[in-house]
Order: sequence, then structure tokens, then C-alpha cells
Amino acid sequence: MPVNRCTWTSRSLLDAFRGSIVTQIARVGKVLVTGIFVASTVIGANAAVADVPNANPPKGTHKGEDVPQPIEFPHDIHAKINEINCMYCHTYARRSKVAGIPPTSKCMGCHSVIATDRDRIKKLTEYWEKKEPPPWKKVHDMPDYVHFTHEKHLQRFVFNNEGMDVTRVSEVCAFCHGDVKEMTVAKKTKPLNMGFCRRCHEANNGPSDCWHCHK
Amino acid sequence: MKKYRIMGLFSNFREAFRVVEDIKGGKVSGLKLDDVSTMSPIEHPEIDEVLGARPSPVPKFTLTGALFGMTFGFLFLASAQATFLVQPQGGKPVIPLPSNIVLTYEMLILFGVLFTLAGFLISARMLTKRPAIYSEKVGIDQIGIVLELDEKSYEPAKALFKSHGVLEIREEVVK
Amino acid sequence: MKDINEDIKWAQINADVLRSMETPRLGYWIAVATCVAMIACAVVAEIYQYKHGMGYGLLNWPHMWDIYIATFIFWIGMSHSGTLLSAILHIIHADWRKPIYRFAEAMTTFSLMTAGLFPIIHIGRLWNMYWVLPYVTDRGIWPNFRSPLVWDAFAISTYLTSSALFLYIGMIPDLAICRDNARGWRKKLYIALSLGWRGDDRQWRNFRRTYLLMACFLIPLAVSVHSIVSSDFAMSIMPGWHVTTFPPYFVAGALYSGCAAIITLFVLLRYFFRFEEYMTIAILEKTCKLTFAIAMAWTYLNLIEFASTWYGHDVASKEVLLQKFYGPYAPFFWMMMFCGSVVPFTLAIRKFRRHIPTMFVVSLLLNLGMWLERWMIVTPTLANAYHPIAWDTMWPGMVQWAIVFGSFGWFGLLFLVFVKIFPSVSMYEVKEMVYHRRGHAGKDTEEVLHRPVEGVRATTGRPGLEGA
Amino acid sequence: MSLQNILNNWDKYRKGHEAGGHHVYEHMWSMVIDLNKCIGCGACSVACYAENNLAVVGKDRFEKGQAMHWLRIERYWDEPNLKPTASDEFQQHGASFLPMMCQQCNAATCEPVCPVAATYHTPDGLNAQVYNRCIGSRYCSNNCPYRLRYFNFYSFYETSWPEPLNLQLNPDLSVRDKGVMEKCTFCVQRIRTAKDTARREGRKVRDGDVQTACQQSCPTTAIVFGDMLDPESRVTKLWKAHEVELGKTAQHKQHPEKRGYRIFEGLNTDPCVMYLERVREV
Amino acid sequence: MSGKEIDRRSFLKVMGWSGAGAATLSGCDLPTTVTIEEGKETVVSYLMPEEYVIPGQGVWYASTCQQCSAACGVHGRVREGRLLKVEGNPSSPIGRGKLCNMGQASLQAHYNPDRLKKPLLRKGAELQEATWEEALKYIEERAGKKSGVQGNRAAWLTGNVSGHQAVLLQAHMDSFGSISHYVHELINTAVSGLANKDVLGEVQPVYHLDKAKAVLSLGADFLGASTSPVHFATQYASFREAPRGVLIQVEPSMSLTGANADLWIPARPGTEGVLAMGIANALIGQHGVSAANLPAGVKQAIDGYGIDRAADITGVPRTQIEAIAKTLKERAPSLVLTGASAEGHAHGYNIAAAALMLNVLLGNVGQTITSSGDPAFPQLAARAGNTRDLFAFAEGADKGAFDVVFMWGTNPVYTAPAFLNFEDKLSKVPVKVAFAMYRDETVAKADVVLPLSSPYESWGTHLAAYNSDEPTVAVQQPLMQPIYPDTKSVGDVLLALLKMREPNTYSAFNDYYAYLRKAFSELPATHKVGGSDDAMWVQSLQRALLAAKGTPKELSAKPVAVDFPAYEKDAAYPMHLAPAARLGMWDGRNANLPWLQEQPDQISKVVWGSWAELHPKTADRLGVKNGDYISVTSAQGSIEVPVYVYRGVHPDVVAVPIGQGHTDYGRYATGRGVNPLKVLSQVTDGKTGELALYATRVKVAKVEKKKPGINELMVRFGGSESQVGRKLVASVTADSFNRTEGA
Repeated sequence: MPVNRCTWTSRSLLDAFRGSIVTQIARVGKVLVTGIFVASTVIGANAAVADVPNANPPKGTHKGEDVPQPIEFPHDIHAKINEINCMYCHTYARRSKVAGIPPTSKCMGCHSVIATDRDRIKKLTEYWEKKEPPPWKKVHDMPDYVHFTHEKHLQRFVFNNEGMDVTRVSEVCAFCHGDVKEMTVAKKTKPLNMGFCRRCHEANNGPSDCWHCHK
Repeated sequence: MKKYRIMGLFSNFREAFRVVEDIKGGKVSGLKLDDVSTMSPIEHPEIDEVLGARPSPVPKFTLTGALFGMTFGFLFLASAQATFLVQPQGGKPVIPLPSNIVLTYEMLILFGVLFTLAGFLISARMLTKRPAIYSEKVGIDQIGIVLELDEKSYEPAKALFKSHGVLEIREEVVK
Repeated sequence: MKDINEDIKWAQINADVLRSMETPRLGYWIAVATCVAMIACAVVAEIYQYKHGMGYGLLNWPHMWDIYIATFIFWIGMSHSGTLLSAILHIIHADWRKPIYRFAEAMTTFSLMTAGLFPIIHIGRLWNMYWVLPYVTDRGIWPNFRSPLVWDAFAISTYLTSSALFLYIGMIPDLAICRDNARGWRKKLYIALSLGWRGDDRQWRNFRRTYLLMACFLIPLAVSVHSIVSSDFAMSIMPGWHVTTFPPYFVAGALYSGCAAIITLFVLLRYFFRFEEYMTIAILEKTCKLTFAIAMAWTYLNLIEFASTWYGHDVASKEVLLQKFYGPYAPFFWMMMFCGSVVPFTLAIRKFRRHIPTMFVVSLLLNLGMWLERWMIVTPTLANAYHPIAWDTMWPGMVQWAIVFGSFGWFGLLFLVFVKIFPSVSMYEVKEMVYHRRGHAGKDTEEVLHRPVEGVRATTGRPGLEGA
Repeated sequence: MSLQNILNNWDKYRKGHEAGGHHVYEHMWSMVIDLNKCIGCGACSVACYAENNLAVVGKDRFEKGQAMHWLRIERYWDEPNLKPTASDEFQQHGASFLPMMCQQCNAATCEPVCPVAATYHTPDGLNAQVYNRCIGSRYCSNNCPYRLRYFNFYSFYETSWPEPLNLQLNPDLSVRDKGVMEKCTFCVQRIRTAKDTARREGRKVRDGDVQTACQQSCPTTAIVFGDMLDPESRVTKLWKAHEVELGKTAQHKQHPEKRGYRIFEGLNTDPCVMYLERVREV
Repeated sequence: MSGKEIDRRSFLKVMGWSGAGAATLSGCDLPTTVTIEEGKETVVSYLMPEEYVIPGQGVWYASTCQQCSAACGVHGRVREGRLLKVEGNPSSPIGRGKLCNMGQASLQAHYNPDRLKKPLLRKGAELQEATWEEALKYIEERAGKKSGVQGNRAAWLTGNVSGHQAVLLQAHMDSFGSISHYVHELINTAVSGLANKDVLGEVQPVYHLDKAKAVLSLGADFLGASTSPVHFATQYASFREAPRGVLIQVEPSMSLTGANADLWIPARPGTEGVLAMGIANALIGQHGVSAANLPAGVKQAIDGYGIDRAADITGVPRTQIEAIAKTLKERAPSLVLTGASAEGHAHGYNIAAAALMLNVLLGNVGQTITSSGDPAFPQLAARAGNTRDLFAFAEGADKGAFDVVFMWGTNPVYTAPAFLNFEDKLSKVPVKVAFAMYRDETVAKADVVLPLSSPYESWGTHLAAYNSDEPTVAVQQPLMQPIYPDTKSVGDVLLALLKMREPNTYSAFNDYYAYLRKAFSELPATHKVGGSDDAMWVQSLQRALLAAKGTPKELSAKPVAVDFPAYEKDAAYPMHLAPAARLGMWDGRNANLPWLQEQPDQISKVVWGSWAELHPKTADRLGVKNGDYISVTSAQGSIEVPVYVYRGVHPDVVAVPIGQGHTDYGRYATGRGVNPLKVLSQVTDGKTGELALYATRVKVAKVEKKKPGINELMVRFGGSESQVGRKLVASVTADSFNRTEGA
């Protein structure tokens, strides 16, 4: 069973050096430069972006890889054209640390009648009939020593946020997940690294205790 | 008017110093003590007695560096500690003086040394091209008396060198 | 007796020193090969440790530190004499330092470079070592400035920078001489390194000031460095470590091992580079006397530490002390006492002092004692600290030994490279020494000064410094 | 990062443990272990292995002293205040068991020595160890008088959980790789869960909401855990009843026969674990 | 605990795994040391989850621990379909929400890497993997309806069995018309059980440690390897509360209970009964305890053992005997218990009876010893194991009395003493069927092996071997889907076997769950919650227990007259062997659990191996120190084992704890340490025929081991065994404690 472990320890010494010291030195340099750059831009930009009340969205971009999924799920059709709320499918987000991939039953709730002639739906129906959920791949992956909680972030920015309309939740999701509405298969568009998190926590008075996220 | 730089090489240091004394005494008209410099294989403080006190601004650099290091060091540490609030450790304050004093001390020395080096490089006019009159013999055992002069003083100076038993005279046109 | 033959010709000085830097002979390559082989041992061990974890060095709970740290202190200590003594002797105008300070300072720099490797080797995740440095990052985290290990990082990098600069600045006039006598790549190297030195009075004047100021900085710096290293222990809470006498004790130990190392290298250089003219017995004797004085200071501080522990009546500290005396590490402890406090008495005896082979052996023994001292500081405390359930005797594993062994090869290699690229005896200062001696001798000054110098040039009859 | 900040908050930043410390504590988790009830069976220790992803190191590494038991049961054959029995031939008074886990000292000696601040004090009064920040200098372990910090000398995960044992690993906390220090966290993942639940339900954390794995397992209920800032919690009452106070290096008890004590209190580490002395018929 | 325990069955049914078996579980938030792996990890997603199943949050379900026969209730934490942790079930009257180290380690039994994944069939000398069809066909041919095996020619050799599994097992036996059920447990209460029956009229009365103020334990390790360690430990906690009870322990080598005793006394092995007599003498003679309620024969027997004589025989000083008597008298009510080290002698029954006599004399019966009543469901009651059955089975097998044997829940090849020659005798049974979770020494000898799913994957019901005064039926429900799909629960295996024999009756049940559900629905209406069958079932699962209060009864108090043989020295074998059982390794069944192997032994702190405990005097005489090897030789054989020297062992005793020395028990147990059971002498209890565990005489000699390998090294935790004056464990006097905390 491929319990994947690796990278920040060593496979071979050479790899390790390639994977750690050299790149880390490079990263330090990059961080130094971007840190200063970002710090200066963030301060300027905060005032301008205020779609979500009482929030300073985090800055930063990332060019994620295309992740091949078993079924090419079109987020744009669901979220943009049909305006389905994110939490309709990612229903666990408000209750748990993980947002959760919707159970296949939820897909089939609609797709037993809607668009049944499409290839993707046929594929979905196939899985459903095999009594197997599709093996979705994780796009927004965090290191295992980071314990991110969707629930708390939604509480802070949506449910306990005065003046925030739940129907606009996607704007909050977009803080970290980018504009998923414009994507078909989700792609990582935010760096989701510690600097990204920290800057946002600082701007929004989030906790700064290490043990909040690392255990 | 042409400007020259000439250097007389002496193996006898005393004799070389006498050349300088002679110039000081006005033996060569138009030559001032300020026009005289030396190139020597060793550091010998008594040359100051001959050439007169000339300024060396290195200690000023040092003082600046040390003060900068001290202030910057402490402020850097304190402000880093003040923004790094997961710092409460072992019941120690967020800005602990004992450790900051130690580190400030190190920063004082580090910057003191670096500024001293910079001061040396600047005030000793290091990193400049060697003059053409430079002789590798000043790296061995001969002292060179270097004179900046114009055509007028050129010949008398040479004569003065010779009168003190110069071994070799090197010259270059400055301008 | 004179420290040095004052009638030596200056050109001869240049010639002798430059000769030592010439294209190496077979023996040199054998030495290099040996050092490389030693380093190879360490590299293999380190790769193994890197891949599989610190456990194969047989480090354990509670022996989280062992001979890595002991060797780290050893090398830090060895780095002290060179620069510190050179600086002190420079300030007090003890000009017998002049023929020997260059290699001593080089030793400082190289042992610091060796010492600096050990904290890196010894940490569990060395690929994250740079986290100790205070760099600005958007993660908003800093190193912990409270930790003596961070003090170490600051102190060592300051010390390494400063002592390397001290060594380098002191070498500039000599590099200019090399420049004048070199060809090929060496020429380019020395042109770059000599920074346009021409020896004019402005340069000498500022040089003198700079060198003096650096020396003034280096004395407190060197003292602070080893007291900060001692803080790794003294700032802790552990019995046997939490000792107020540690800073002076460490400084004394550092000077001690440094002096011993100077004697070792003195003997080697004198023998292999035929520096008998410069590294004279007289200077050796002076060094030995100094070493003896420091050895006695060290012995005293050692005894006072035991006495204060004994008298202080802290149960845990006393337990550690008794374990040093009688426990499983006792043979090493007593060997350290023998090497550190008894062997130096040979230095007090003129006959031995003047006997070079004896001095070579003695200097090695002294350094063995000093290495053991560091081991005996680190390990017995960990073996017998407050909590008796964690009492344990641990012997270092092969991985640790190999890396410690290799560190000597690394130091040796750096030094071997140094002696072939840089003049290991300060030419201009030996000249100054001769010049001043004669200047002060009075009677024959006139004659000497007026005597025409024969046309000896460094390059005459000799190929000079070849560079491919 | 401004001079203003430093000057304005100077007093706050200069507040040490003696002056109450920098934190305004949200909780002060602490523990009471009753040695009168502890039978030394080791259920707590195994529970800790199960809860906290502790590696089983195997015999050879155990022999080298590289075991990872965050909670260890120490067994002594003597007691300092117990005179040897009349007949010294037998161990007539049995053994003295002592469960030792991280004492979560409020003036922990391990914290200030970490070069990268991987261990620090949280607003919960806990001594935190951040694994992903740790570089493995091991200084903390050296400076812990209780020797309660354990180092990952190897990548234990390579050998400790052959399939399918790895399915048991608790996803609420990390599996530690080689080169990092680890130690008892007072089951911080359980504290976090309890706090989250309380928050979700819009209430404060109640006494008993958080049970550490060792406490939950202990067959004789020798371990009590709770929040010292909650005046109604069992630990607060026990500390009061036994006249032990936090923040002291020596307790001046009105009733010296009260059983509470802290180990190595005189070292001024201010541990949050109070032990209750064993009781013996003499 | 969240109250979300509901019908696990429906949960498992609807929970769609993205495949079957362990391989795909890797995706579900397994903590690893991985950093970011964008797009490589599979996310767990459900097909159609229940409302309460939320990814990222654990749910607790109740079940029953199966690591020993105590049947403690557990709560298992399940997250993303994985069982992560078990804790005690607070509703369980046995564990009261607590769990011992073995219970905690049950997770590793469940996830053990050495579990059997497929049925095994013997092909020549080797056991080879086969399909269930092949395995069942093999059994059907040899033990099915048409095989012709009838009556007692079919035998069952099991460990403790109770609940509906026992019912099915009985049905299976009935289908053959066989009564050949041999229940083997090494750690048992057969000797004291018989004595209890004779004296008190009940095999397993209820002990009230919490009510006793003084406990005299003659070798009863009730905190350690006993019938219900967690239960007794919870009672011990209240026993130790102020006003605090006194515990006096008499045993040859220190047990966990002995380590916690106020007074630990090593009596000469086998003389504990005499000590009881001496105490009785002191009670009658010095404290005026009335002996009126003792039968004349008993009184006479007591008179035969004056205090001095008792002191002489036992080696316990007279003053101590008197002090014990004084304590027992002054601190009423008291309780006298016996355990393996006292009962494991040729006259073990007599010792147990003498202890009961003390209880009667002290008036403890009815006070600290009460009746457990007649069981509510006698057909579910535990068939308690013993060693006598093993002898009987071996004899039968040797004579060729069996055509087929079904083995399960016991490992006799490991636990049988060498003199029994069990392996050879077992091999004479032509068809050996074993059901097991792992390959062990017995399984290796079987002809067909059916892989069992773990207790946390199985349905079942259990009645504890020792019931508190609140007897319950413990319900065992699966906490997760089987890791290996080709394993079956015991109940399912029994059903499959029954279907071969009685297809008409049992084919109605698809699986064991169906059987169990039916069984519960047939419970009398009094058990139904609000008269609803479903509510009762849901509640049974939520609490994982079903009250089973029996009919109350009174205990009788008729001590039997016993005598003790004179203590004899054996010149050739001067020492006694004490094969102590420990909480952890138990009878050796837990040796394959790494957590327990790595947990230092409570007394010696040895890990991952065997050791022999010696008194310093004996060690001096032999010239051995900690870690040196000795040979322990009995008439039956010899073992070599490293030494641990301490003062908690009688100078004439060498104690070698059992549990190690496995030859074929997975990667963690095999080849580790020695098995002292193999050198036991052929001594049995005169009355019950039980193997006398502590009756073996041995001689001990030093063995030189040059450079022992890691396997031979004795590895012990801890540097110093002394506190060297530091205040780590301190103590106060009981007086002071009772004063300050008594009120």
C-alpha cells in the first residue's frame, strides 16, 4: 500500500540535497524577496479589497498542476451557471475540519434525472452501480503536520460574520481555493504555505499560537 | 607643465630618511613634505617622525561601526522578539535582557570589525591600481621615497637621491 | 638568547618563506591523501547518519549530546590561542609572536571552520539548520534568541568573520610579496587578494591602526566566544553543567589546547618547511612557558570547580562529581587530569622544553587531555543528572567516532592547502622584528643600516611561485 | 516591528514568570497523580502509545536507550523517607511506582534553550513542542531535569507500523520523523477537540470534557486532569486541598501532612503535575 | 463520549468503501510524515453515508474487549471507517470505563500484521492458502453429515467460551451427539472454584475488595493476571481510599499485587495453607475469635498447626503471623484470597480450603464474599477453562478416541508442559480444525485453519468469567469492516459448521448477526425497553451490555477439614520454580503485540524477553548478577535465561514469568525468551487434577554466555532502581492519611 512518505527526509543523499538544502536556500532567497514585496503590497491592497465584510483576504498566487480526476467535474457549471452554493456539496465544511468530497449519493440525487446522457454522468452512474465512490484526487493538500479546520474559518468569515450573506460563501472559499467558479476541475491557485496563512492570520487577528495548527 | 612621480630606492633606511629630511629642509625648491611619500617593506612607526603626523580616520569608522552594531543589534533583537509572540518560554520575559546583552555585544564587535575593515579599505586607498613606479624590491628590503613633482623640481630631486646613494630611480609621468 | 638570528638577510626571509609555498612534493600529497581519506570516513558516516537518523551514533536518552559536542568545544577551544594570543601579544608588543602568529591564526580560522561543522552534523534535521539564523520571512518566526545555541551561532560567525579578517589583513603585505613573485593562476589570485598593496606610508599607517583595532576587538570577542560556548552548559540547569566557573574555565581550557596545538604545528612546520631560522627554539621555549602558565591556570580552575561543587553540597552535582571520580568514565577522567595537569610539568623543565620530539609528543598529549576534558564535561552530567531513572552509561558508536576522526582530516586538509597558498610565516613582520631588534641594539645599528645590501632577490636562482 | 511597539509595550514584554508572565492564560491544564492509588500496571503507558502514535522501537533500540515512552512507569525499590525494614532480606514494603510524563512546567527549562523556538508556552499553560519547527538540537532534552523528552533517533515509522498496524495511527496529530524531539502533550488533540466542541455548543469547556488517554484508561483512577483556572474543577480542588500552589519553589503548608508535592520543585521549574504521596502502613 | 452509538450494521452496509480490504484505506487521512502531495492522494468519499458520519470526526461505538475472559466493556473510536482507539465503557460494571494495558493493546491484536488472511489447508507438511470453499469442503468431507463422525469422536478444544458462541458450539456438539468439549485455560480458578463450591456452595462468589478493610492475599494477584484485573483494580482504588484498607500479600515471588502490598511476605512455596492455619490459631488463641462455627474436624486440623509450628514450616516469623492475625481481627471486615502461586501445588485445594476456613472464621462470608446468585442465562454462562481438560483431551487423543478436533481460542501446544507430550498426542487426531486470528504453535499443527476476523470486526455476546454483583451479558459488535475480507467471525464459522450438520435449522440465518438479532428478539418481554424489540436492541448496542441479574442466593459456610503434607526438601532440585503470569503477556497469547512487548514488565522492567528472578542471596551463592545467564533445570528439562536480582523473591525460588518462548507466533513473539511451562514437573492437584504450576523443583546453575546477541540480552528499562535520596516517590503513614483525608 503506497503510504506515501518522503521528501523532507532523504531518499538518497543527492536527492535530499537537491530537495532540501539547495532549494531551501533558494526558497529563503525567494521568501526574502517576496516577503518584502508582499508585505509592501499587502498593506496597500488591504483597503481596496473588501468584498467580504470584516475580512482581509490573503494575498498570493500559485500555479498549481492539473490534477487528472476520475471524472472531470465541472465546477463552473455547478457553481457559476447553476449557482449552487459551495456548501451544498461540500457539506462537511461547516461542521468538520475537512470540507469533504460529497458522497456519491449526493451526486446521484440530481444526476439520476439531470443530464443523464452526458459521458461524465454515465461514468458517475457506473461508479454508483458498482457501489463504489469515484477515487477523487486531493487537490488542496496540506502537509500532515498542518491541521487546518474548515469549520472555524467558516464560522469566522461566514456564520459569525455580521453583514455576511451565506449565499456569498464562495467568496470566502476563494480566499484559499481561488475562483473555483471559473474552473472545471479544481486547481490549486493559492500557495497555501505558512507565509500565506500567517499573513492572513495577522491581517484578520487570527490566532498566532503554533499549536493551533501544528500538533 | 608635466607632472612626474619619481621613486628612489634605497637599501639604507637611514639614508632614505635623510632624503626626506633634506626635502623638509627645503633643499629642493618647490617640493613640500606633503609631496613626499614612501614605499617600504615593513611597518616602521618612526617614519611618522620623518614624514610628520598624517591622519588615519580608521578609528572613526570603528566607533561608528560599534555604535551602529550595538544599536541595531539590540533593536533588531527586541523588535523581532516583540513581533514573535509565541515566545513565552521558561517563564522568561518576551524581551529578555541577559541574552540580548550577549547578542548585542557580539553585534557590536561584528559591526565594529566590519566597519574597521571598510575604513581601512577606504582610508588606505586599497583596491587602487599600483603606480608604474612600484618596484617589487619594496617587497624585499628596499625603501622607496616617492616624490610628486613637476618638471622644475625633477632634476634637483634626482640629484638629491643620488647624493644619498640611491640604488635605482623609477619615474612615471602623472599628467 | 636571541629569539631569532638578527643578521638574517631580508631577501633570504622572502626566499625561505616563498620556498615553503612552492609546488608540493610527494610527502605533501601523501599528507593530503591521508586527510582526504579521513574526511572520506566522516563523509560516509555522515551520509549514513543523514539517511538513517542520529541513532546509529548510539546517541540515546539521556545522552542526547556526546562527542560531537565535545569535539565541537575542542575545536572552538583550539581556535582561541591563535587569534587571542596573537592579538594580546601584538598589543603588548611581544615581538616573538611574529614568526609564529600566522599559522596560529590560520589554525584559529580552520579550527573554527571545523568546529562550525559540528553543530550542523549533530542536529537531527541538518537540512533545516538555517532556521537558527535570524532571517526575515513572511512566516513571522524567528530563532529563539534566548538559546545559548543561538548565541553560539552569533558568536561563532562573528568570531569566524573577525578572526579570518584579522588573519587576512595581517597577511596583505605578504600577499603583495607573493604577488610580486608569482606566475600563472597564483599571480591572478594574489593580485586579487593583495588588494593593490604597494606598501606606501598611507597604507602602512592605516594598516597599523586597523590591525591594532582588530586586535583590540578580538581579545574580548575571543573571551566572549568561549564563555558563550560554556553557556551551553553553564546556562543549563544540569548538575555538573550549571557551574559559575565555567566561562573562565572554558577560556583557560581553550587557550591551553590552542597553545598545545601551536606547539604541535610549530614542530611540524619547523621540520617540514625547514623554518629553523624563524621558528627557533627560543620562541618554542617562550611558547612552552606560556603554555605551562595557562596549564596551571586551567588546573587551578579545574580544582576550584571541584572544590566549589564539593563545598556547595548540592546533592546532584556532587553525585556527578563522584561519578566522574569513580564511575564508568573515571579512567578517562583521570587520564584527562594526568594529561592536563601532570604532563605540562615537562614544559617547566628546560631540558624537555628544548627537545623537539619530546615537545611534539607532549603537545599531542596535552591536546588529548583537552579533548577528554570536553568529553568529561558533556557526558558524565548526562549520565548522572537529576532523575535517577535516566542514569545511563553510553559509549559513542562508530558513526560518531568516524566523524570526529574525519574532523581532524578536514582541519589538516585546510591547513595543508593554506601552507601552500599562503605564507605561513609572516615575512614583513619577521623583517620588522629584525629591523627593530637591530634598531634597539644600538651599537651596530649605524653599521648595519649603512651596509650596502647585497643584490639578493627573491627570484634569483629560484623558480619562484609557479601557478599552472 | 517598530520602535513604537517596543516602547509602548515594554512593560508587557518585560514581564517574566515571577510577575505573572506574558500570557493571559485561557486555561492552565494540570494533573494530579495519586500514588496511593497507582498500582503501576502500565495501562496508561499503553494507552499513550495508542493515542499519540508512539513508535515501538524494538528490542535492540530499546537496549540502546532509544525508546519513545512519553509516559513511563518508574519503579523504585526504596523511598527516601522509608527506613529499611527490620529484616532487610525482603522487599517487604513492595515497590514504589511513579508514572512520569511531561510535567508541563510553567517555567520550563527546556523552552528557553531551543535555538529555533520549537518549544514554548501556550496560552493554555502547556509546554508545546512543534515538531515541524524542531531541528533536533536536543538541547531541550538535555536541560529537562525529568528527562521526559524523547528524540526520534530514526525514522521509526519505517519499522514501527508494518501494515496494517499503520491504520491505527491517530490522524489528529503528526507522525514524527527522524530528527525531531517529542514528548507528552497532555493529549493536546483531545484538548483541542473539547475546546472546539465547547465553542460549537457556545459554552465553556467543562471539567471532565477533556480526559487524557492515560487518565481515561487508569483502572484505579489515580490520574485526575483538568483546568486550574476553573475553580470548580477537580484538580483545582485537589491542589487546594493538598495545599500546593503553582508558582512556588517550596510549599509552606499549614498542614505538612497533606500529601501533595511536585517533583524537583526546588529547581524552580514550576511543574503542573502534582503527585500525592503514597500511603504506607508502618 | 458522544451518544452516537447506533446500529453498526446499517452503518457498515451502507458505507461504501472505494474497494475492498486494507489497500484502499491508505487514502483516508492516515497520518504520515508526508509533506504536500498535490493530486496524488485519494480523498476518502462515501457512497451514501449516515447523517452522523462526518469525515474528520471520530464516533465512539461500544463493544467488548476479548483480550482475556474478563469481558470488559469498551468504547472504540472510529474515524473514516478506521478504529483508532479503545477505551473502557463507563456503563460496564466490570471495567467502569477503565481498561488495562492488554485491553489498550487489543488494537494491535486487531491490526496485527501477522493475522491470517486466508484459510489454510495442509498440503503435505505445509499449510497452504486456500479458499473458504476448499476449506469448508475439506471439513465437510471429514466432519460433515456424511462423514460418519459421531458422538464423542468429535472433540472441541477451546479457551473460555460463553454467550451465544457457546450456544452455537453446544449445538454443534449436539449435532454429533458429543460431549467432548475440553476447555483449556492456563490462568484459571479451577482449584479455588472447587474449594469455593465445597465450602461456600458456589464456584465463583463475588468478592468485595472495596468493602474489606484488610485483605490477606495468599498468592492472589488480583491486580495482575487474575480473572478480572480491571474490575479488581477499580475496587482496589476504593479499598485504598481513607479509611484505608491494609493489603498483606504472601507469595514466593513478587506479583503486581505484591508490589502494592503494605506487607509482602515470601512464605516457603506450598506452605501458604499452613500459614492460614497458624493465623487461625492465633485468631482463636490470642484474639478470642470463636471457632464455634467451625466443624470439629476443621478445629482439630487448626490445632495441629500451632503458631510456632506454622512459623517453622512457612519460614514466616511468629511475630508476623501474630501481626497478620491482629490486623485481620482488628480491621473487619477482612477478606482472604488465594491465587495461582498458592493453589499451584499438589495440595492446592487444601490451601484454598484453608483460606476459605479463615474467611469463615473471620465472618467474611456474607460480608466481603457474597453470592453471585443463580445465573439469569445459564446456557450463556462461561465455560471456564482449566488444565485438567487438556490432560483429558491429550489422553483421549493419544488413545485415538477422536476423529476430528475443533480448536479455537487456546494455544495448548504452547501452554502444555513438556511431560504431556501434547504435540505428538495431538497429531494422532486425524483431522484437526483450527479457527484462529494468527498462526500460533497450535495452528501450525492443524490440518485446516479458518481465519477469524478480530473481535472488533465480529458480533458476539459474552458472559464474564468473573461477574461482579451486577452480572451482564456483554455485547460485542463490530467496530469496523473486516480488514481482510476473507476472515469470518467465530459465530459465522460456527454457523457455517452447523449448516453442514443441521442445514434445516440453521440455513435460515444468513450470518451470525442474523442469528444474534433473532436471539435477542426472543428475549423475555421484561428485557424489552418499553416493550419494543428494536429499542432493546439499539440500547443493547449503545451500552454493549444487557443486564442479566440472576436469582439471589445465600452462601453456605462449611469449611472442610484439610491437612498438609510435610514440607520436604529435594536435594537434587533444591529450588522452586515460580512460573508467574503477568498482566501483559498473560498466558503468552499477547506476546505478538508490540506495545506489550515494549512495555517494561511491572516488576523487573524487562522488555522483549524472558528473565529469571533471583534473591540476592541466591544470586551471590551462584555468583551471578543482573543479565547473567543461569540454567533452570527440572527433571523434565532445562531452560537458560538471564537473571534479574532483587529482594522480592523467596531465596529458594527462581521465578521465570510465562508468556515468552514462542516458536511460531508471528514476527514479534517468535524466538524471544523461554517458556518455563516446558520444564514443569508432572504434579497435579490432588483434588481437582489441575496442573500444579508452582510445584516444580529445579536446580539452578550459572551459564557462561560469551557476548550474547541482542536476542539473548536482557534489556531492562531504567538506570537506577533507587531514588538516591531524591524525592520522587514519597510516602506518608496510613494514620496521617486517614486523619487528613478520612473525614
